[in-house]
Amino acid sequence: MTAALPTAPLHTVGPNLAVEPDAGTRKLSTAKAMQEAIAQQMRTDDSVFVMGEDVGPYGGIFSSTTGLIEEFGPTRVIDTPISETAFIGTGIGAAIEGMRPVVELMFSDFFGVCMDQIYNHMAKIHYESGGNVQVPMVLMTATGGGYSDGAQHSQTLWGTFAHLPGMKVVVPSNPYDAKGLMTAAIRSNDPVVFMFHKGVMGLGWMKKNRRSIGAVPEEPYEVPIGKAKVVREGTDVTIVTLSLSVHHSLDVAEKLAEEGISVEVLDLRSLVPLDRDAIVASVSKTGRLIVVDEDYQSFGLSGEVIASVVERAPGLLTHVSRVCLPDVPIPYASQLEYAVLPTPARIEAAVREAMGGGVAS
Amino acid sequence: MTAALPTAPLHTVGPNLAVEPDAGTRKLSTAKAMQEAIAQQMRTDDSVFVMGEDVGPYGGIFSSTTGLIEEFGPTRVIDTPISETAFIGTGIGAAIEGMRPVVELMFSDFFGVCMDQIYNHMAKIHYESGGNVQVPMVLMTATGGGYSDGAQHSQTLWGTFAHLPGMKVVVPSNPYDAKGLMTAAIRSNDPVVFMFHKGVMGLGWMKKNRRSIGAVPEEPYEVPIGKAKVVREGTDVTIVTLSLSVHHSLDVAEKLAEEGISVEVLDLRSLVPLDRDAIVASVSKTGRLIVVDEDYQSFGLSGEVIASVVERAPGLLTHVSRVCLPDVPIPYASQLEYAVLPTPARIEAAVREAMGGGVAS
Amino acid sequence: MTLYPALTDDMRRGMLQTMVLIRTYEEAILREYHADKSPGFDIGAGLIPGEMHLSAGQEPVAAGLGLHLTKDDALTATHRPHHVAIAKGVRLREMTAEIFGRETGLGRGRGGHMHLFDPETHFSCSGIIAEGLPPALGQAFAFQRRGTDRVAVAVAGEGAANQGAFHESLNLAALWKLPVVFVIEDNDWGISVPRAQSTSVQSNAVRGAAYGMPGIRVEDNSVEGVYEAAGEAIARARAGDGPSLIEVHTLRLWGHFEGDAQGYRTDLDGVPGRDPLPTYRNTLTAQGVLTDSDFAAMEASASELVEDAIDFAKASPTPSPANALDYVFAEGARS
Amino acid sequence: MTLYPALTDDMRRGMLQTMVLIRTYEEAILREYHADKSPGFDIGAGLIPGEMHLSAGQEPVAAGLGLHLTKDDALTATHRPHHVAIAKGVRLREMTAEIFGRETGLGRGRGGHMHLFDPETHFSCSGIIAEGLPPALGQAFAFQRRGTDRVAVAVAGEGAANQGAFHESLNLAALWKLPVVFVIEDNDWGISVPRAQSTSVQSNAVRGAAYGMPGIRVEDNSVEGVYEAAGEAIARARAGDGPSLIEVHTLRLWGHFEGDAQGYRTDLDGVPGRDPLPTYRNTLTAQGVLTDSDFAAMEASASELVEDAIDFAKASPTPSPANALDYVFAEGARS
Ligand SMILES: Cc1ncc(C[n+]2csc(CCOP(=O)(O)OP(=O)(O)O)c2C)c(N)n1
Ligand SMILES: Cc1ncc(C[n+]2csc(CCOP(=O)(O)OP(=O)(O)O)c2C)c(N)n1
Ligand SMILES: [Mg+2]
Ligand SMILES: [Mg+2]
Repeated sequence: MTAALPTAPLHTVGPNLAVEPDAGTRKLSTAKAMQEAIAQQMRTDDSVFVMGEDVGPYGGIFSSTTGLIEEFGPTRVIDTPISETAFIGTGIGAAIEGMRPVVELMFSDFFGVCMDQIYNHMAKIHYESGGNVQVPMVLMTATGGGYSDGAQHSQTLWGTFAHLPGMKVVVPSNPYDAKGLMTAAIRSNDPVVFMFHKGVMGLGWMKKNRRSIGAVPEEPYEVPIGKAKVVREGTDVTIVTLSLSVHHSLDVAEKLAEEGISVEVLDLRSLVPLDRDAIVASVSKTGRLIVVDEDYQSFGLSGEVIASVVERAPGLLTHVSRVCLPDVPIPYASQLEYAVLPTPARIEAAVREAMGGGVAS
Repeated sequence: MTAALPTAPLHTVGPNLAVEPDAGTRKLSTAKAMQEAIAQQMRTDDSVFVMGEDVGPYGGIFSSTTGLIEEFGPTRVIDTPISETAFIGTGIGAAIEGMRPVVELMFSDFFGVCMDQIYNHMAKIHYESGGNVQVPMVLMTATGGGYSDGAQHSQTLWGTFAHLPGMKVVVPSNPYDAKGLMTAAIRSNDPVVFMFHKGVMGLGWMKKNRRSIGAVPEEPYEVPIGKAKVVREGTDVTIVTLSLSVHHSLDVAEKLAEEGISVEVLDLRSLVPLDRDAIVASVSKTGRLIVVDEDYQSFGLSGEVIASVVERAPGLLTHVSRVCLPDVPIPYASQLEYAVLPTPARIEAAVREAMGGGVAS
Repeated sequence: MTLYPALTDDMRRGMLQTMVLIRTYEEAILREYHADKSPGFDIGAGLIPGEMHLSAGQEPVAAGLGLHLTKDDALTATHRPHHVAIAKGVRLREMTAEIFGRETGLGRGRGGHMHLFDPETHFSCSGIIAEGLPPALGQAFAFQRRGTDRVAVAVAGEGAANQGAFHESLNLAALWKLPVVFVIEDNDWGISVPRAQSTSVQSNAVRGAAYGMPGIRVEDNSVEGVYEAAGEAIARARAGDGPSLIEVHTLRLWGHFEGDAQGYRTDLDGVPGRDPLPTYRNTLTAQGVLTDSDFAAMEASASELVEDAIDFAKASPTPSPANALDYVFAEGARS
Repeated sequence: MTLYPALTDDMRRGMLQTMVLIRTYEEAILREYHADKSPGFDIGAGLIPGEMHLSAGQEPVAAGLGLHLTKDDALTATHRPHHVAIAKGVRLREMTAEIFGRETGLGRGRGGHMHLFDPETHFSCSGIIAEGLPPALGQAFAFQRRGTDRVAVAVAGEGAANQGAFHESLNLAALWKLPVVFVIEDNDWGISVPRAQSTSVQSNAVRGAAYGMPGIRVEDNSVEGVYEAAGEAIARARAGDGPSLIEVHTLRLWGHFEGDAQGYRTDLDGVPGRDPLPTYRNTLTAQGVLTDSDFAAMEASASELVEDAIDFAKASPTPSPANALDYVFAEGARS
């Protein structure tokens, strides 16, 4: 732990990179795309390092760091004790001194043991210092359920992070966005929370959607933080969603297309900043809005999306509904968990209801 | 610390009490009303005790426990170390064994050092146990700004608590509701988070609204958890709000009444459960909705209120706007803090805009 | 003076019996867990879905503790809870049904293997590292305030001893002289992180001094060592003399969780030779306390209990999706 | 061998000068804070609004530390930060302007007295108990990785030593041999809670052993004792030998915050006699190191610096409400 690194300039953001270049043909899993983004930035910027539980030889419980310690060694890919407050705070202090830590919180569910460092320090120091101190740090964390990991290991909680000001929050749904958003996050001079759903990583040991493997350019590039993306165009109903639910929504959209129902799917990709213009633009076409969110329904993302539309275009909506996780701890038994998750079946029913003109409850 | 208490029956909720009785004429501050509610329950139920930082001889930094140690002694009114995780968890364990702890988290801003005990344990154990284990505990905490206490001591954060399932959340705005909700919270078999704004306590050392002192019945009574209250009837605009913002909204409503603008003010009082029927009922009369919330605007309460209306009655709203704390850490300097707080001036402007038919931005 | 009974041969056989029961149980869960996850391991599939942390190798901690505890004492466990649950006397059928996610389970299928709650034996566990400690303090607090001599035992891994909750809990327990015993299971690993990479001291026992409480380390995964250390500590707690800290050097016989290839693990070769079950069996045999037929009988009764529990679980109804929202609250808004 | 310079008379006078500067500063803030809050104390009113935690009585901790630190070293402080900020060399004008909430302040009026950030001297503080410790580790980490001999000092109160962050930070710093010095200011009180009601041990110095790091307690609020202890610890850190823990028994001369009536405080009578300023002045005078005119000169120069800073603050513009939303992020979404 004593090897010295060359001093890196403070807050470099490196060379300009391509923004959302053509995807090309090379296919990677989301996990591999994240690993590649981190590795490329570590090669070009000595101030970047990775820290967290089991990020070393294990390669990250959800494979976010596989292979990194082999290339960069234990002084730049660092296994920590189970001391989230201490090591996240260590990331903050290192960032204040001009390093660019990529710190992993193994599950977002664990935020409760370390949230003070995250929301009262990482997120507030830049403002409290009147812009004199920057905290260029990435906090990456695994989210989501669907494999019976119980109430303490299945939550997404992005609404909780997005509600608290001072940190950017990105939530990629696929390999291309994961690499581009991770690259942008590491190069950003602001703290960025990078929340990846276990179900989009393309892990060999978990049920996976075919879209968890996709085309990814080899060279470094950025996906802009704060820009949503229409991942399927449609005219009848707008589904605003993110992360694994994007996959389910696309599956439903494809199925219903055969019946002539045209569903537009908007992948938010970022929650902070939230691309409200893109949301309104889509709903302006369809008039019907369904928010699909694996986070708890109340006081979170789904309400914010709906309110943002109504504020900007009061008369616009002819239909609105939510397909979210109801306000219940996530049950263990599959039969119960899949009764509360935003499944394709629930999404499909919501779309049909929207076309029927009624209001989903 | 070794004096033994008589064993109390598990999960007693005591005798039936009056529900929202006539207020009578005796006036108390909100702080005194809370103290009285706690003292009355401690007298009738030996399993009730109070625990927290400076709740003993100091009487609570915001006077929530003044006088209790003098009556009940240090074995039932217990000063703790600065170890929120340990003492909140101690409350949870004691509640599991049938006691009824009233635990104070000095500022809601400190949730980040102890949220795991709160949201993954206090709030989830009942569900995870299939209803076999109850956690009859009250977590009371001070919220809010307006006196230049800076970004780490001025937050309300009720949206953060309300988003996470398994705990009830109440937010009284006045002495009458504070006593009735505290009494209901202590007697509830569910965990209840009791969030009191420093500005409604009627403290001698802080700017106060005249409504922070009001009529309170002497006998124990309950205000039902989950019921909002129309605190002023009106026909033109509905303001849905809570806590200190209720006072500001009423002041604005009174002022504008002289101009013939009729404002209805709905005091939510509880966030979990949220009284959506009361919200829709009021907006059904006025068609115009303004949500006034001192919590951060995005991904929280204000969006949930608006979405809940649109879901239930899509065509209902002719106008909607929010007067909230924008997504910024709370600044120290008064000029800046009062630029972001939901002040009477901002509320008044929003009402005028609503009457003009425009949409507030 | 000893504050607890000296070990008799019956008690020794009893501890071995408990160890056998635990091992038999974990082997059965292992079998059932993997039975229907192939081809291609899918963690969410099968009769037992989700993460599975088994305790094989750590039986001595449970067996040595269990002899001192009554069902009125409390115990909080971790994400690896089965061994201590069994030693605490948690009902095997209902616990197994919970692991199978059935309506007859301890939590009606809502909790799962990391969230076992048994009010009858005051047993609970949590999947968040070290966060099971604070609630144990509260149970001990209630026991103390009611003038009983009941104790609470809080179990955690060596990795958990570097979490803030550990520190806060030991300080508060010592300060208030709560009847708590903290038991650290040092199995050398926190998932893939070896103890030397997580902990700045050789033994967590030394950390007792930071709270003015006795700290002792039991070496060699010795069930009798655990019995002695736990006896002292529990007697001390019952007498009102406050908490103690015990660290046991135990063994993670299998992976961190099922599916863990353990490629990171440098000590694998030595592991089989450190299995505490044959070790203790041989000790008792050598001492003439145990015959082969005694042991065969232990295995037979263990299998019977375990298979009965598994049959019960499998025969139990799964929860109805229609009831997924039940039990969030004990009561609606009271009005 | 001493790893740091032995105290010379100049250095002794220098430490007293620092103590005088701090006391003069805190008395001036006290004066300005209360100047316009009456009639009827209103915490939010006046040129200096909000909570105010002053450090009078704790000057020895700051003065003893300061001599060992350069502006390239880092220091993280608490809600009670002024004394260590001054000893660290934080610009008095900009710090004062921040306390007055002015645009010229360290944080452009956005931070306030509990949130002083000075990149020039690598100084910061936090209002959350013990949460200033982890960032100090990160600063030390950066210093270590860059092969420098710079150190980070993390200051906290004795009440903070029972917070989880304390434990996690000491373990991690020791494990990674980070160049950190942990300084605990034991002023006997955590608001209204006496040390005996918060802490299970007599001295936090014993807690160093829980992390294999040296722990030492400086008694009697001795500035020279702090100098010696800090000298050892900082030299150790600079040499790459890892962190140390120092607890100083100091004195809270005034209330926890301004407006605190201290009705709970049992030790008030003894307080004036324990004021470290006259004590150290008398020591140096008795040793013939200090004349009355030396001291008068110290007071004069301190007043000049302090009043200049206060004048600067008062003359500075208040932030424009129109800019309240600036500085949330360093950059917009990059695209
Ligand atoms: C607060 C928190 N951080 C991280 C985890 C993920 N995690 C689960 S088990 C584990 C290792 C625990 O090691 P130890 O305490 O030694 O227990 P063992 O698994 O060895 O029995 C980790 C890091 C968690 N559950 N909670
Ligand atoms: C996590 C957290 N809990 C509680 C508080 C409220 N609080 C502010 S100062 C203080 C007392 C701190 O005592 P100590 O650490 O001894 O420092 P001192 O005030 O004596 O300098 C408390 C409890 C806080 N700021 N942060
Ligand atoms: Mg372990
Ligand atoms: Mg103190």
